Order: sequence, then C-alpha cells, then structure tokens
Amino acid sequence: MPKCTMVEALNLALDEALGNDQQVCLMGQDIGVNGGVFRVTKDLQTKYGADRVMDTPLAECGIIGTAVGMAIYGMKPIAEIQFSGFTMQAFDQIEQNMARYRNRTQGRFNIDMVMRAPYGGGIRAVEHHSESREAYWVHTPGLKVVIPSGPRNARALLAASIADPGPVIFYEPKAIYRAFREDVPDSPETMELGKANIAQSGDDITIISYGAMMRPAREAVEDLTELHSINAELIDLLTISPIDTETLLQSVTKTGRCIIVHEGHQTCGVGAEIAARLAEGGAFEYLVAPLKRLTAPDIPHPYFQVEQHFLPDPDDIIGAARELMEWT
Amino acid sequence: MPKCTMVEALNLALDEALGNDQQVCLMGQDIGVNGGVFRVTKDLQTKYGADRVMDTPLAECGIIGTAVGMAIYGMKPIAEIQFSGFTMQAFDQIEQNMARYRNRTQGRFNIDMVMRAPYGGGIRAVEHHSESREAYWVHTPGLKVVIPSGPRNARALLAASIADPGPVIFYEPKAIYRAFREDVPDSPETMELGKANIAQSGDDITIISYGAMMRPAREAVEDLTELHSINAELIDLLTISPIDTETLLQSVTKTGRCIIVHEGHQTCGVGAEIAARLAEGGAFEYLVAPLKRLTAPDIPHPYFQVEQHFLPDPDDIIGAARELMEWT
Amino acid sequence: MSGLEPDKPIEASCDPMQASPPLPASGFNTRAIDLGRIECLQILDEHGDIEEGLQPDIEDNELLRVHRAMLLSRAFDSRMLAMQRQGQMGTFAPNLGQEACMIGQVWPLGDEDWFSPSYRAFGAQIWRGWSMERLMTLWAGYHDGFPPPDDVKDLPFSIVIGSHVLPATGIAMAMRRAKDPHCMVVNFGDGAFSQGAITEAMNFAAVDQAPIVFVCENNGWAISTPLDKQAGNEVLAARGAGYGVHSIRVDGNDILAMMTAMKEACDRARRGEGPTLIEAITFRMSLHTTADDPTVYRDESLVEPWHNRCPIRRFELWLTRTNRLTTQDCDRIREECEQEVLDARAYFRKNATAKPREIFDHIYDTITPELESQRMDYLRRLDRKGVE
Amino acid sequence: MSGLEPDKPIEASCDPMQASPPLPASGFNTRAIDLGRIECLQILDEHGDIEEGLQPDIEDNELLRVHRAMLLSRAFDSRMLAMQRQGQMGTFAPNLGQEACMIGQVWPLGDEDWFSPSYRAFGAQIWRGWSMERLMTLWAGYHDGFPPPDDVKDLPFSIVIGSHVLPATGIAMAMRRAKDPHCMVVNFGDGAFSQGAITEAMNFAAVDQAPIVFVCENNGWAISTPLDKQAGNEVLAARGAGYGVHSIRVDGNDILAMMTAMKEACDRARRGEGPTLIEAITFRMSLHTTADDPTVYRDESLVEPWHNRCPIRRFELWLTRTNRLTTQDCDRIREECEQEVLDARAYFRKNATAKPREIFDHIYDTITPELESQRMDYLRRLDRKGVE
Ligand SMILES: Cc1ncc(C[n+]2csc(CCOP(=O)(O)OP(=O)(O)O)c2C)c(N)n1
Ligand SMILES: Cc1ncc(C[n+]2csc(CCOP(=O)(O)OP(=O)(O)O)c2C)c(N)n1
Ligand SMILES: [Mg+2]
Ligand SMILES: [Mg+2]
Repeated sequence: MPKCTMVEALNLALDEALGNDQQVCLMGQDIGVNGGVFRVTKDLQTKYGADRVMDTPLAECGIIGTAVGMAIYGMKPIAEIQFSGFTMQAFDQIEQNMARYRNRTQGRFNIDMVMRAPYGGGIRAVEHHSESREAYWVHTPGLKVVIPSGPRNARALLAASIADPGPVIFYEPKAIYRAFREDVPDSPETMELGKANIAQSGDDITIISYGAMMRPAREAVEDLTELHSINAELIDLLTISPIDTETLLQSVTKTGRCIIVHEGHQTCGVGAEIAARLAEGGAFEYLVAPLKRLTAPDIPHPYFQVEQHFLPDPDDIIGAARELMEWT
Repeated sequence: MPKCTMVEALNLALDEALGNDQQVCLMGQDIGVNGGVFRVTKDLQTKYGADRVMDTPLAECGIIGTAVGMAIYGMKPIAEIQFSGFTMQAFDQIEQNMARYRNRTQGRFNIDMVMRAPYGGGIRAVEHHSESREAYWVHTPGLKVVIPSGPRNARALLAASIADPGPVIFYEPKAIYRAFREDVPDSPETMELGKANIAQSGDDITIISYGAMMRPAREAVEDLTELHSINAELIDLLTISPIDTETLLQSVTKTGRCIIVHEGHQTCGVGAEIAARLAEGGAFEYLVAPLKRLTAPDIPHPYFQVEQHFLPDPDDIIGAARELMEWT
Repeated sequence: MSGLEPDKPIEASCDPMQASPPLPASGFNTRAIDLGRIECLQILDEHGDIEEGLQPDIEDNELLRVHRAMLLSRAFDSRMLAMQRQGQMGTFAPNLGQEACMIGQVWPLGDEDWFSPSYRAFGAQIWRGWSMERLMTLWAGYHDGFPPPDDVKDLPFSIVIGSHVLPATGIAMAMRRAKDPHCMVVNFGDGAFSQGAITEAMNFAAVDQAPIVFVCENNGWAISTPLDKQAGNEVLAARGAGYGVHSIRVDGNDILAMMTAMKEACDRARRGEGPTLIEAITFRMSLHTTADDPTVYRDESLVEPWHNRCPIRRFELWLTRTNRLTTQDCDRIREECEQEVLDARAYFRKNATAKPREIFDHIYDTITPELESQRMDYLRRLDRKGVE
Repeated sequence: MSGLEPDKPIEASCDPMQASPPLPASGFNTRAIDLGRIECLQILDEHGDIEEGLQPDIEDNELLRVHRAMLLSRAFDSRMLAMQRQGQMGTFAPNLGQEACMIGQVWPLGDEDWFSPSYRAFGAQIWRGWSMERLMTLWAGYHDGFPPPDDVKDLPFSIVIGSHVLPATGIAMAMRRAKDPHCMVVNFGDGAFSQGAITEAMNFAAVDQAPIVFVCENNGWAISTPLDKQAGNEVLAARGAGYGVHSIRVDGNDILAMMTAMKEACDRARRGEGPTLIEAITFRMSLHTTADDPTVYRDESLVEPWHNRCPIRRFELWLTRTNRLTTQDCDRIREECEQEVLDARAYFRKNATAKPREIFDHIYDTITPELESQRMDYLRRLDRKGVE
C-alpha cells in the first residue's frame, strides 16, 4: 500500500468495514456523491449504494438519533458530523441515547455505532469549525473516545472503533488530515482500544499528548534530547476514554515529572483528569516536580488571523520541560 | 424574615429581581400558573403577569435560544429548565450563543441572562432527573456556574447571578430544596461571585465541596473533630466557574492535604480540575499526601431503588481523611 | 491558487445582459398550492352510535380483546395510583381516559412490528407483552423493570420527552433497508411535539419513506400547559402535512376509529408507502403524574365534558347494545382485570429486588479498567454499610 | 400519604357506566380540516414583463436604490471570489443569482427594525449599513469584522446553520413585550430548515404572536444536498402553515415580488398580527463556498436555466423597457459599484490588523482571575515569538 494521508487511511478503513460487514453503513451531510467535505468518504457511495452511504438532511440531532435507532435494529452506523462544533446540536441524542441505551436496557440493546467528526484548529476556518471539546464526551458515562495521531493509527483505530460493540466517538484531528503521509499495511490493521502508545521512551520527564498536538510534542522531544540532553518519554494517548492510566502511572513513577499537552480547553479538560489521576494515584510519591498542563486557554478558538499562536508549540513544551527539570 | 427553605429563598430572590428591574423576566415550562414543578416560581405570574413570567412550549432549545434573543434586546431573562438533565436539549444554544455571543460581537451584545435548573440526585426520581453535569458548563468558555448550598446563600447568589452582566448557569441542589430552613435577612442580600466560603476553619486537612454534598461534608467535618481529633478546613465553592483558586491554594498550602467531594461524575469533573490546579500550582510543594476525590462514579445516576448508596457519604469522607492523615 | 490577475474579478457566470432569448419556460409556478385537507375520523360517537357505513370489519373476538385491554389498563391505572399514595410506588403517570388511544395504536401490530412508547403508555405496553409486574418494578424504581422483555420488539418508554422519536425513526429506516415488511409505531404527546427533534424525525422519515406511524396523543395538556400555549396551530396534524407525512386526525376516545386509522397507517407503512402522522384527540382526565396537582392550574369544568366522552363507556354502550357483551360481562371482566392486577402486585411485592451491586454491570460490554476500580470503591462502600 | 385502605384502588373518576345522558355536544368535529393554500407570488417574469395589475406602488428612486444594491452585491461577490483565489481572503460563500432575495428582504426595514442574516447575505448586510471593508475584514478572518456596526440593529451572521433563528425570535418576543412597533427579519436556507430548532422558533413565534418574518431562501441546495434529499415535502412554506405561521411562496428571483411580499409581511408583524414565513424560490448558481467544487455533485445542466432567470437581468429588462434606466446607466452603475468595491478593498488592505493580544478581552465583562492568568501565559508566548 503506498503512503497515505490520514484522509486516505480513514477512507480505506471505512471501505474495508463496508466491504466486510453488510450491517455497516455510513450517514452524514454531503458524504455521498460529494464524498464528504474533506473527502473522507470519497467514492464509497458509488461502491456501496445510497442506502448504505446516506446523505442525510441538515440536522445533526436527526443524524445521531436515527443512527441510534439503526444500531438498535442491528445495523452498525458510522455517523459523520461535518465539524465537531456541530455535535452540540446532537448533544441530547449522544448523551441520552447513544451513551445510555445499553445501560437503560441492561444490555438488551447495544448501541454499536461510531460518531466520527473532524475536530481541532489549524485550518484557518471560521468560528465553530475549530472546536476541541472531546472532554464533554470523556465526562459522559457510556462512551469511548478515540483520537488518532497519524494515518496508520487512524486506520487501525477506526477499524477498532467500528469493531467495538459499544458507542465510540472518533475525533479526527483535521489539522493533520493531509499534513503527512505514512505507510499503511496492505491488509486490514486494527489496534486495541484503551491502550496508549509510548511514542518515544525516556527517563527524565513524561510528556502526554494526543491528536494533532503529537506533532509539536514530537518536535519538542527531539529538541530536548538533542539540544538540552533531556530524555523525555512521549506518550500518545490514542484512546481518550477510557484513559490508559496504567501506562501513564508507570511512566511518571519512572520520570517523576509530567507535562500534558492538548488542544482542548484547560478547565475540566483531559489534562485535568490526567493530572488528578497522577496526583491521587500511585504516582504521587514519585513526583519530584509539579505537574504541568499546556492546553488551549478557556476561551473560544480565536478567529483565524490570530489562531497561529493560540495553541501550545514546541517551545512551550521545551520551556516547561526545562523548568520542571530544574524544579527542586 | 422567618426561616426559609431553599425553594422559598429562591422564590424571594426572583420576586425581588422582578420587582426591582422591569427588564427581568422569567421563562420556562410550567413556571406560570403552576408556579414551577418545584414551586420555585410560585405566585410570580399572578404578581408580574404572563408576559414577564412566561410559560413556554415544551422545548428547551427554544427556551434558551429565545432567552438569548431577549437578552440581546436588553431584557434580563431568567430561564428555568425543569430538570438539569434536559439542558442537553439546549446544549447548542448554550454553548454556541449564550456562552459566546459576547465574544463574537466583541461586547456589543452582552448576554445578561441566567439559566436556572434543579440538579443532582436524592429525590427518588426516574432516569434523567438526577444529573449532576455542571462540569460541561465549567468546561465551556464564556459561562459562569454557581451552586448554592443553603437557603440563605441561594437567595444571595441568585441575586448576584442576576446582577452579573454575563450568562450564568445557576444549578439548584434539589435534594436540599426543602431539607432545612435558614434565617434569611429582611432586605435583599447579595454575594460576590467567584468567592468560595470557608465554612469551617481547620489546619489538618482541606475538604472542598459544594451544593448538596456540603451536608455530608459538614457532618464528616464535625465527626472528624469530635471523634478523631482531626481539624478539617471545609470550603464551600459556591461559584464553580470561575473557581476561587486563591482560597483553595491558601488552604491547602496550610493543611497539605485535600479531599474534593462532589456529586458530578469523576472523570473530567470539577474535582479533576481542582486537583490539577493544586498539583501544578503553588500548592504542590506543600502537599504531604496524595489528593483525593470522592465523587459519583462514571456511570449514569442509578435507578432510585439503589441510589441511596451511590454518592459519597460522611463515612467515605471520614475514611479518606483518616487515611490521608496517616499517609507518609 | 488560480493564475488570475490580481485585479480581474472572477467572471460572474450569470451576466444579466448577455443571456439571450428564447427563454425557457418559467421556473416559478404562480398557481397557489393547495395544502389539502386533514381528514377527521370518528366511527363511534359519544352516544355509542356508529357512523353510517363506517363500521369496520373487525372480528368480535378482536373487539373483546381490545375491550378487555382497556379495562385492564384502567384497573392497573387506579391500582398504581393507590400504591403510589400508599408509598409503595414511585411517581406514576396515569392514563385515565386515554385507553382507546393507547390500545388502538398497538392493536394492529404483530410480534415483528416495533413500538416505541412515551411514558404514559402502560396499557399499550401490557398489550405488547410487558407483564404488569415488570411495569410495577419499573415505576417502583428498580432497573430490572426497564428493559423490554426479550421477545418484545419495543423500546423502553421515553423519559426525556420526545427523545425517542428519532431512534424510532432510525429503526424504521433500518427496516426499510433490511426489506423487513413490518412497521414501527411511535407515540408522543402534544407537549412533546414542540421538540424540534420530532420534526427532524418526521422529515427524515419522509425523505427516507420509512415504515413508521407517528402517533401524537393530543390530550390537551403538558403538565400545566394547555394546548393554546403549546402550539401556534392547534391542528397538530397539519405539521405532518408540512413535512410530507400523510396526516390525519382521529377521535382518540373512539376505539373503533383508532383501530381503523392505525391499521390503515400500519399497512401503508408495510407496503412501503411511507410514514403517517395520526393526531389522536383525547384528554388527560387525571393528574399529570402523582407529583402533580392539576387543581392549581386547571378548572374542573374543563374536565367535566370528558366524562361522557370516556372511551370505555362509549365502547361498552355499543358492545352491549349490539349484544356483543352484557353489562354483567363487563362487570365480570372488570373484576377479572382487578384480580389480574392484584396478582401482579403480589408477584411484584415478592420478587422486586434492588440490586445495588449491579449498577456498573451494563455500561459497557466489557467493563473498562477505570470503571472497574470505581466499582471496587463502590462495593467497599456497600460492604461497609452492610448492603447486600 | 393519604389514608386510603391498602387494597382499595383510587376511584377512577371516569366510571364508564355511571355517566348519564343527556350528553353534551360532541367533542370531536368530524369535518375535514382544510389546510388552505400557499399563495405564490411573482410580479416580474423572466421576460421582464409585469403581471397584469400587480405592479407595486414603489417610488422610482427606491427601485433604483435596490437595483444598485443588487449590482453592488454582485460586484462584491466576484471581487471576493477573486481575492479568495489569490489567497487574500478566507473561505467565502458567494451569492450569485440570489440578489433579489437578499436585497428584497431587507428593503422594507428601517433603522429600528432588526435583521438576522445567514452567512450568505452580504448584499443585505451592505444594504443594512455594514461597510464592505468590514465584511472583507470578517471573511478574511479578523475578529473586528464580525460585530455589527454600532448603529446597525443586526445580529452577526450565523455560522452554525440555523442557530440564529431562535435568538432572532427571542428579540421579536422582547419587541412585542416592549411595545416596540418594529419587526425582525431572519433568513435561513432550505438546508437550515431541516434543523428542529427552526420549527421550535416558528412555534414560539406563533404562540407569542411575535413580530418576525422568517425568510427561507430555498436555493435548491445545501452544499451537495439537493432539495429532494433534504425535505420530504418540497413546499417548505407548508411547514409554516403547520405551525400557525402565515406562509407564502415568492419568486425569489423577482425583486418586485420580494419587495412586495416582504413589505406586507413586515407590516403585518409591526401591526401585531404575528409572524410570517416567506419561502423564496431561488437557486445557488455558484459554488457553495470557495472550499466547494459543485462539479463533483451536480450537473451543469441544472444550473443552465437559471441564467435566464437571473434577478438582475430581469429587473434591468424592465427598468430599461420602462425608461427608468438606460443600458448605459446600467453599465455606468456597474462600473461605479466595481470602483466602490475596489475602494473598500484598498481600505481593507490598509487597515485590517490582526490583534492577537486582544483575544481574551471580550469573553467576560470583567476578566476572571483564572482567565487573567491564562492570558499572561499566552502573552508571554507572544512576547517570546516577538508577536505584537
Ligand atoms: C425534555 C424534557 N423536558 C421536560 C420534561 C418534563 N416533563 C415530563 S412530562 C412533561 C409534559 C409532557 O406533555 P405531553 O408531551 O403532552 O405528554 P402528556 O404528559 O400529556 O402525556 C414534561 C414537561 C421531560 N421529561 N423531558
Ligand atoms: C449546524 C451546522 N451543520 C453543518 C454545517 C456545515 N454547513 C455549512 S453551510 C451548509 C449548507 C447550508 O445549506 P442552506 O441552509 O440551504 O444554505 P445555503 O448554503 O444554500 O445558502 C452546511 C451543511 C454548519 N455550518 N452548521
Ligand atoms: Mg399532553
Ligand atoms: Mg440552500
């Protein structure tokens, strides 16, 4: 398989799922003839027909609500919300039905579906098109939340999310939809949900991130080694709910220092949860420096002329790491 | 003024607001003739008319959406959502308009409104009637979130929320709507938003809570003193967003130990945020024991036959405090 | 980027003065659009008389089954109210006076059809195969009562008003795709109909031509809110028409009309002819729920006329007049129903068990590590308290 | 708890066999309900001919003002497209062919009336008093362009499709309460109309009799989704009727019809006679936005007939034929408009400034302590990067 962008890798995973399981179907705005506004579903309607790759009316609540019904009936819908900012329109159906139906019916009705949406900033878009509100779903009982960081794990994680018997929120970091290519194996690949990936081992400090922020994090980790002789361990969460606490604890009990980097807002964000788990769990006694979060501040993603300085960058990470290394 | 329940105190605050400011109006389901399903708006329609105390159609999104418009025009709507679980139906209007209009228009349109809703468990209600999802709003830029813990501060905080020029989410712990009475002064009373209250001073350990959980927390604190000679400092947050970090830090730098108690789910909840601030901020070096959260687990509030053991109780708090005191 | 010169605007592809005759036919039709009519169906009037020529072709034993179901619903209703008043039951929503609506809408359904009820639909649930003890378990706050029985194609009832209509529509959409020749019936109230989610559902169903029947039980009230504060147009069926959903109005207190209209709508759906909206006109004669006190907000005089419109009364007038039943039969069935309810209560009292140790068991297919650790903490609390 | 005996059920207050004649008049009316008709208004046809007797009484200078506004909109449109292609502009949504709709709907509004536009409404925004440089600033991604000018009673346009309609309705409800004798006009697309929030808004407005005009610009497409996949009933005006909102259909490419219908609807609203829905039939001739490529999903042949239906062309045919303008005048005005746009661009280029230091300034009236500390961190980042 030639090198793929994330968009191509996701298209591949969807194609494989549609091909392997008659119950899988896709639904969303403009995903059919148009192949999705980011072309993630390109050509799939031609291949699988309009009843399995369905253009829906412009109503997100309607999309998720009917997808829940389809899942109850036994289909496996993969619903696309055109931008994650518009999941707010479907919040009620996500929280009240998608996340809770299984529990409500004591497992009689499993909601085996995936809600996909591009999320995050960095594409010079208008307001409401750059949201990173995965924490809403992480705080919502009954859901799993998955966020890939590159083409290869995007395909494998999407496959795993589709295979998971319950409802999964799959957020795609659109800033890196086409930012780089990766080799993707010829045969279908999957990954276990709930497992973080140690992207780089190190002893001095743990850096935890996910999604598009893995790019500045990687850059920072390289510079830290090369320029500052700091060996950082870089962890890519991949599954944001449930969090692979075990892997995080192991790393931080080893390094004693930790920085959490994400695009979402700070207060009650994913970084807060990770910090709390470290500070109350087995890692507390190993901590030699305060924990540090580098996140979007608690303001709406700014208009695109000024968004380029909004999110943490490699220098922020390097600065924070150096500070923590010097902390006594 | 005789001793009031929280319901009566809230009614009083609303009455005062309607009486003092022609722009204040109330809207919601069954708040008019019926006086609200919990009678918080009792008699107010008779007193102020159906144009200022409005029964709305059964559509939460419609209620918040039109309230935003009224606020833009210059009114000061106080919108009631019958149970906080149904705020999900209005999530889009809350996040996209109520919280963001001010920023979108650079202050040209201030959304001077309050969304009130009873929240939390403990009244033997059916599913979706016991939610404690204040963390959604705490994570949402642009809002303030206020939760009283007794009749007197309920009245003062509601007055302050109405007076605040921006959008405020006011969650009422319905478990204590009528649980106890307090003296409430004759003349209108207000309080500063953003300030936590040190409900009891102590040196050994800090216990942070809010809303209905202040009751078990108070009980625990008494028992800790009397039975275990542990002098806990009890902090009532009152405003959940913004959090009075200063007061929390001061307390924890003094005590070195901290327990956070709330009804909301644990992951990415308010406790996570407080723990994170303590573990990264000025308190880290003073911490002598791990932080501890006592919250609802990450599952939907259970059916009412089994809800009585769902939330942290005084013994949990006492147990945790004693453990932390012994931690070395 | 295209290679355009900086100062040359892109050619407007519609240059006003360039287009040349001959012009095509007008794109705009100036003829007024007739929105059609909403038919209003009543078969059996308040006097127990049948409208000339409208008597439906329904077998007697079906009529008697339906009659019994209405009585059973009413027996359950009053018993549940009593139990609630005695502290043996949680908040309960009575259905007094809406029994024709309730039973009529599920009568045409077979085991392979689906039903998605609102929360006031216990009579229909019993008809569909929910045991009364299960419903008691449910209303008494035990989780075990909530999932539909294994062999019943129902959704659990909806607590969040209106939130079940989209999932019900999704099921119908899936049925069409699966070439499943059955249908879905979903019901909701006049208040619920104010939720935008329901119009989204009607639109999805209409676009998809999904086999679904929307039943709006217009009982005039949503807690304290009367229809005229709820809706700008009190003909709720007109909304369906607006969305391309075949719509009719039915006397919801007339069981024969309900059965007839529902049968027709279900058959339409099964034939692949798309969705129907049935606005059933009825009246909430009793409390909204046991937590409610209607004397605060509505005049008893509004309830008064509905006593004579009682769907059971009307049906029995006709059944007895046409010698399908005697009044003695009616009394006997009423007693039998009462006994059935008491038996269910006995069973419920004996068997309902709170299972506090199971509250984590159904969130995920396989519990997640973080939830497992929270579960352990919780179980320790139960242990400490000595809770089984 | 009441003092009921445990085994006595609560009396069903509607006992079927007890109620006694004489019966009251039937509670159910069996007469079919006529849903009425949707009038369809066209005044100026594609040939530039006026429908007999329909010529509106509008002063010439008003007609010329409107004509100019349509040309200005089109000049702005193509210039913005060019700027976007040259990398000087963010994603932009053109309005080609919808100018009559756009301008016609704001024409009857005075300074004290309100307007809440969708995102494709720049022509109307310019009419309302938004400078073109402000709109350029906005589309180029500067926050400064987004708030309405101080003296303009507009909402900023809506990016989340359909989300502005409820706030607009709330403003109208507030106006009625304030006895403000003006009105609100809100517009949205055929796609937007699938959002349940819009039916909630229509219902709130109808119940409240709020002074609002809903304008649905039915241009046949929502990005790649044609109307027949969007709506089960393609007569979108029928939805308004379903909710008790006075509804009509208008040829949206006919400026005289738009002006006439809008004037009437606004006057109705101002007189306190409640809301109106106007479905304006038009066509999105160009791209959805500059990020879109319609050749992927729609056949050019669908666009073709609309060239001859161009609202500007049609209007100019009539204006010139009736000697209100010469074709030379038209060319001159077109040039003047082009120059105005270029002037705006020059101003925009000179003055648009990114203000990264201000992004925290408008969240709250007074910044909160936690936000202030985040702001400090952020400003340090800017300092480090040497950003002003
Ligand atoms: C989304 C939502 N909002 C509010 C409520 C509270 N509530 C429960 S029943 C009800 C009225 C329902 O009226 P209607 O739909 O007419 O049904 P009816 O009670 O008449 O059967 C309300 C407001 C709720 N359960 N869900
Ligand atoms: C809630 C929401 N969903 C989806 C989108 C993405 N989107 C932007 S414009 C558009 C189509 C709008 O169609 P219509 O309402 O007909 O307006 P038109 O573009 O034709 O003017 C979509 C789907 C959005 N901005 N907001
Ligand atoms: Mg009702
Ligand atoms: Mg459109």
